[in-house]
Amino acid sequence: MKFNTIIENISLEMKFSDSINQHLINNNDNVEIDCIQLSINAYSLLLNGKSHILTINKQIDGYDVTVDHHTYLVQVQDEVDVLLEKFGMQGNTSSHAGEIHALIPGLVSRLFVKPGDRVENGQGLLILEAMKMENEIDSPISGVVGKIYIKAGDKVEKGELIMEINN
Amino acid sequence: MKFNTIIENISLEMKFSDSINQHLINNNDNVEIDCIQLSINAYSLLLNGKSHILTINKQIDGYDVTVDHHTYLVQVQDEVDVLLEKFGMQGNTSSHAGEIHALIPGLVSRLFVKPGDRVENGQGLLILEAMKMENEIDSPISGVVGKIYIKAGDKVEKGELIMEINN
Amino acid sequence: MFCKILIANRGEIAVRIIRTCREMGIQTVAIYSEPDRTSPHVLIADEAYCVGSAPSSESYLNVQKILEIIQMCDADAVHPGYGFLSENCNFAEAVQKTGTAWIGPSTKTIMTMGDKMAARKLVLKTGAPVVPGTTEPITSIKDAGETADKIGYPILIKAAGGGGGKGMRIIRMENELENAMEQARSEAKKAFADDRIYIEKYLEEPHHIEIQVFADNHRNVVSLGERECSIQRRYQKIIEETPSPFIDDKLRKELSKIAVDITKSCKYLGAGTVEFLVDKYNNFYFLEMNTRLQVEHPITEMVTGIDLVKEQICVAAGEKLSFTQKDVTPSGHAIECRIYAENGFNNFAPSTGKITEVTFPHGLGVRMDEGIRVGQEITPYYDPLLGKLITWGNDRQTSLQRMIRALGEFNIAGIETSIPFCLMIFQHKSFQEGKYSTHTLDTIKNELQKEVPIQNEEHILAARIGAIQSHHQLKPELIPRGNHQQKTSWASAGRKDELR
Amino acid sequence: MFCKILIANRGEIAVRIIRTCREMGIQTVAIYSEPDRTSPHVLIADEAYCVGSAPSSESYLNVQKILEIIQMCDADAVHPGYGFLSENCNFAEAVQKTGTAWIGPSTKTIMTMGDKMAARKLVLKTGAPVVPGTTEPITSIKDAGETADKIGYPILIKAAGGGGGKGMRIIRMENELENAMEQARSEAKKAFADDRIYIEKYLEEPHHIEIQVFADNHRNVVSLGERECSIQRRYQKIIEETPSPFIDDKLRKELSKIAVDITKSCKYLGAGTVEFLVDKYNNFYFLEMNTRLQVEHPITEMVTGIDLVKEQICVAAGEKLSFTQKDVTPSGHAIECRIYAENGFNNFAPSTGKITEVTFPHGLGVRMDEGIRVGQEITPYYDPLLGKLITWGNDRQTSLQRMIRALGEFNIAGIETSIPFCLMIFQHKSFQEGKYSTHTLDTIKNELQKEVPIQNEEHILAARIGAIQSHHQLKPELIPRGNHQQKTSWASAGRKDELR
Repeated sequence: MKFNTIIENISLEMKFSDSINQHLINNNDNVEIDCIQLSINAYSLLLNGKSHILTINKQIDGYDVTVDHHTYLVQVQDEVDVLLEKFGMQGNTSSHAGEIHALIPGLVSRLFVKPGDRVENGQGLLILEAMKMENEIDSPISGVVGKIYIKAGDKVEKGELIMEINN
Repeated sequence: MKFNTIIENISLEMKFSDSINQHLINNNDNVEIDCIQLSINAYSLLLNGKSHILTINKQIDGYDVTVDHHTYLVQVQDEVDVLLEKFGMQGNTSSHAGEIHALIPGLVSRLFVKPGDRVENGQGLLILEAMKMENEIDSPISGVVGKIYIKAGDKVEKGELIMEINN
Repeated sequence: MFCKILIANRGEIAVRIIRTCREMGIQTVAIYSEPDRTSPHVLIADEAYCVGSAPSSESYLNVQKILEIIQMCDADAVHPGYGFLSENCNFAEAVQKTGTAWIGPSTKTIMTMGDKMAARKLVLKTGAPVVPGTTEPITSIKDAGETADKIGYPILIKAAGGGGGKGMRIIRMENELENAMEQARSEAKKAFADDRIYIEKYLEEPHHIEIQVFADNHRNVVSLGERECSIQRRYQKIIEETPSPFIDDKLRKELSKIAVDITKSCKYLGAGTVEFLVDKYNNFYFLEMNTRLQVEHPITEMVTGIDLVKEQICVAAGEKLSFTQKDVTPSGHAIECRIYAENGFNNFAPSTGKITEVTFPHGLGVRMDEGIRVGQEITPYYDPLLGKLITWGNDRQTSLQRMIRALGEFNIAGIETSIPFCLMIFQHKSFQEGKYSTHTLDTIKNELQKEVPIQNEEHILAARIGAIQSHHQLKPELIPRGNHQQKTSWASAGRKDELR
Repeated sequence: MFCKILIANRGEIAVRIIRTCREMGIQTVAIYSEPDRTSPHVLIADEAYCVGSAPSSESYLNVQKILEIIQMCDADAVHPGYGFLSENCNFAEAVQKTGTAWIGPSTKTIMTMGDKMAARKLVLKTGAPVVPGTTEPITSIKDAGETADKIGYPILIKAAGGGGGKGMRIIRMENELENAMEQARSEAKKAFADDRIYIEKYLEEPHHIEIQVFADNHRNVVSLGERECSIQRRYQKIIEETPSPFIDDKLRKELSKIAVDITKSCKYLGAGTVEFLVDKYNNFYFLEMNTRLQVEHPITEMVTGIDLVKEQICVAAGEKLSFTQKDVTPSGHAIECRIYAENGFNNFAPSTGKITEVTFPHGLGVRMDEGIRVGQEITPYYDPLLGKLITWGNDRQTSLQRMIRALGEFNIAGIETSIPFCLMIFQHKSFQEGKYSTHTLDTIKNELQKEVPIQNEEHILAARIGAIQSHHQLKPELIPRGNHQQKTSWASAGRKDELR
């Protein structure tokens, strides 16, 4: 089976020689690879004799793979995906950069903006209290504040939509 | 739901007050019990405020429960079992004490007996090599050696039937 | 000696205290909030009682409920740990009124040292230098301006009622004064219910150096040497070491002597810490005294071989210290790295979730003081400290190399931690050479945060293979593409927590 | 200094060595047999190569294959650990012929000390006492009888070619002699391919006490003090401590001096251990010298602060020892408990299976040297040593209480371990009082094995509840009753392994 992997926009095609045992062939240099699962999200990899432990967490847009405490976002496409992409049928690529979500659950202790405010990239939008810390959430883009879904004093859950910034 | 537990031939009937949360009622003294699962075979139990960690391993004849490094074999019967037992319909109770099984995988390095030999309780039957140790397996009963399923030099798997002793 | 001690705390420090109690043959009682039911301190204690719901105010700060549990379980002493109620003199007093011993200094000492201005006054009487500034709360802009002119800009505005960077402002020019004072006062009021603020000189490249002291009821007061705590983020220590690579023996002795004098002056009992700021010219100033065990106490234990919690318990029970000043002969070098549930590369954004896997580092010279277990949920309700990794070595180089080795082995899956960020601090030139002040982390932070993953061909290949393997095992649904994960930037605005 | 070291071993000692190499900035190469692919030493090493199939003879003892890997990966030194090929002079010689350094003494030293009778002769020349007995192999019953009459019954018959209790027989009366000699010779031949046997006096209540020595190529030979190793099962150490609660300072100095003399007499290099038997009248006798690192080396590290593996590597690279005799000032007390995959209550029957869960103990004074991880399969192919728990304390009482505390926290699920049995040894009067000899464990073993579970009402109730809860969660099939698990009794017949 063929796979295409993308790290920081660099794409590389690789294929399995055998899907049953743990050996892969990287079709560039035909190295033999020994990759074995240790637990739900950890793998041991022997690559040219070098021993690596990988921890892998699925993200919505790929996999966060940590190798020796360095984390890479890797996107994986299998043969079917590649085929679809060739025919221009890849998924929705519109970005939602203007949606501000809560990355952790917490308490909205202060809100600095209201709908219609002009905000700059990096400007503070609100303070979210969690783990005894007050965390300022800054705008990732410049734009105008759209709908705000919370108010000061609200508890928010992880991933909850807080507000929209339109640019 | 009612359960009957047996430890060392002492039986005690207990019932759940609520099967959804972790609280039980012991119907002898009506204590409230907080038991919560930590992992596949570990539980945290708060009993009259005392904190215990239990590890539980299912055995063919019950559960090995370890509390503070003391292990108890506990047999559990639920209402259906108790009912069946009342009508004399419990399972097969014949003992297979004369069957010698390998408790771990290993190599039969020496065999001391042959079919027809008279052996005493505690007499050595064979040597099983495992983990760089030679382990003498003794007869658990006095009797006469029946069928022997292995020979010196054989590898045996865990649980494999090695020989029979008839008394 | 006590028969049963209630630990009015949670997390790694509760576990730490329970371990010593067990070694002393003393029964332990844990208290826990609802989400902490399966936390390690509950599992390891002899007894455990629920003290309320998730928010600290409903549980670990719930004085009334804790007092009820103390009475109910018949504990004969209370150990408060650090944070929470450890420096709350009302709690200390209430505990003692129930006839239960308080493992800590007298209510009066807690009160005096808890009020920063009262502490400054007391210390000035002993002749020790304090950071130039006011000894009375500043209320008017005019007074503030005059003081600032006298001691010279830059200055610091600080809250009288508490620490942790809360209510703290650096002022470099006169025109910033009014606005900053107002902000500081409102922040202080919110955090400590006390809007008094005071002014201090802002020091250049200061080192945060503290002396561990110990006193019993038999007139023994001993210094256990210093800890260098200048690696800080959000005004909170993250890495500590002893001995300090900065100060020399002469200054070490001088600070110890002053710390002992201050300890004597307030009729201290138990473990205490006298904090100093030392500037780059070796000028030093008293900062504050913490009247409880410190998060970083293990590094002192590693070089002295003394169990500080055991000594706390013994002196609280009226015994003599097991050592005198001349028995204290520190040996080797120790470093502590605090392990937080936060992403150092994303401005220390806190991280919550379920811990799915842990590999703790072990071996010669490695100590773990942990407060977590596999399967545990890290909630947003409490301090993000997961545990502390401490290494000891014959010399600084050995303990540092050991720390790097141990952090490399350390893996916590399911949440983000400060481990990768701390690894980079330890590998940074300024730490390697032992040349850093409290300002250093701020200076190198951006450098570390911007650090792109090393473009190591093999790492990248490994990552690709891992991702494919994982993808393959999941036999996944088609992955939605283009739906990029939102990367919000986090900025810190200080801590609500007490200084530790 | 070396750039890359190959560790010709597995398990906890391979992990131990890799940790020190990493701290020294040296690359590490692991070798592994097929079932060890996901063992910790493979995961933690920089490089790892498969050396063959499961049986040791096909993998960890496969000299040819290991030499190929050494060449292929370009290692510049080999650390053999203990056991396996660590005392195999052919391997040591072959390694050095490839131009690779051997971390250990010279081939000649290994050969001399590996031959027990050659060692006895050498030591007799230094004037040190050896256990009364023969210096030549005994072949006839007549010679044996005469020797026995001369030194007096009871006597011991031992194999010249190896240790570990293999080929060893205690003879209390003359009429047992013939039969025992025959058995011992056949056992020795099978185990060591060498049927030479010799006779030694059997001592009353002997203590096994060993001295850690260290030598460099610069004429420095240093004693690092003693280890008390009298708690043994199957003639193998299971618990060790330092200092010994039995010997006094005078004897300590005397043994150290003799150990240093013996070390000098064989032009030693690196870490070695001189083993003595000390009887209840303080008579002592040289037993043997082990020319490699000892399993129990960590307790010496804990009291001296010296990393023995680091020193081994340094002196193998031609450097001087980092310490002299006067720098060695042991402090405090350390105890090691070996954690075996075996059931102490069932005559140490080995246990195999998958490790489903591990909780390691931590905190002040606790060191883990582990060779296992969650998810690992414990196979029947190798030594059952899972790891070692070491505790340090200011005094014996503290380190002992700490050991009991730590063992109490220690949980390994999925296989049986020696933890509960060792807990009972530590709690037994004879260990608590430090009054034990090599015969003590045999004496108290039956007492401990017969120990019925404490009839603690609460424990029993807890067990019942746990079982119900588990039963309930499994929503189980009807449990087959009456099909009682077979409890076969196991009897030991000695170990094939080398003495450690």
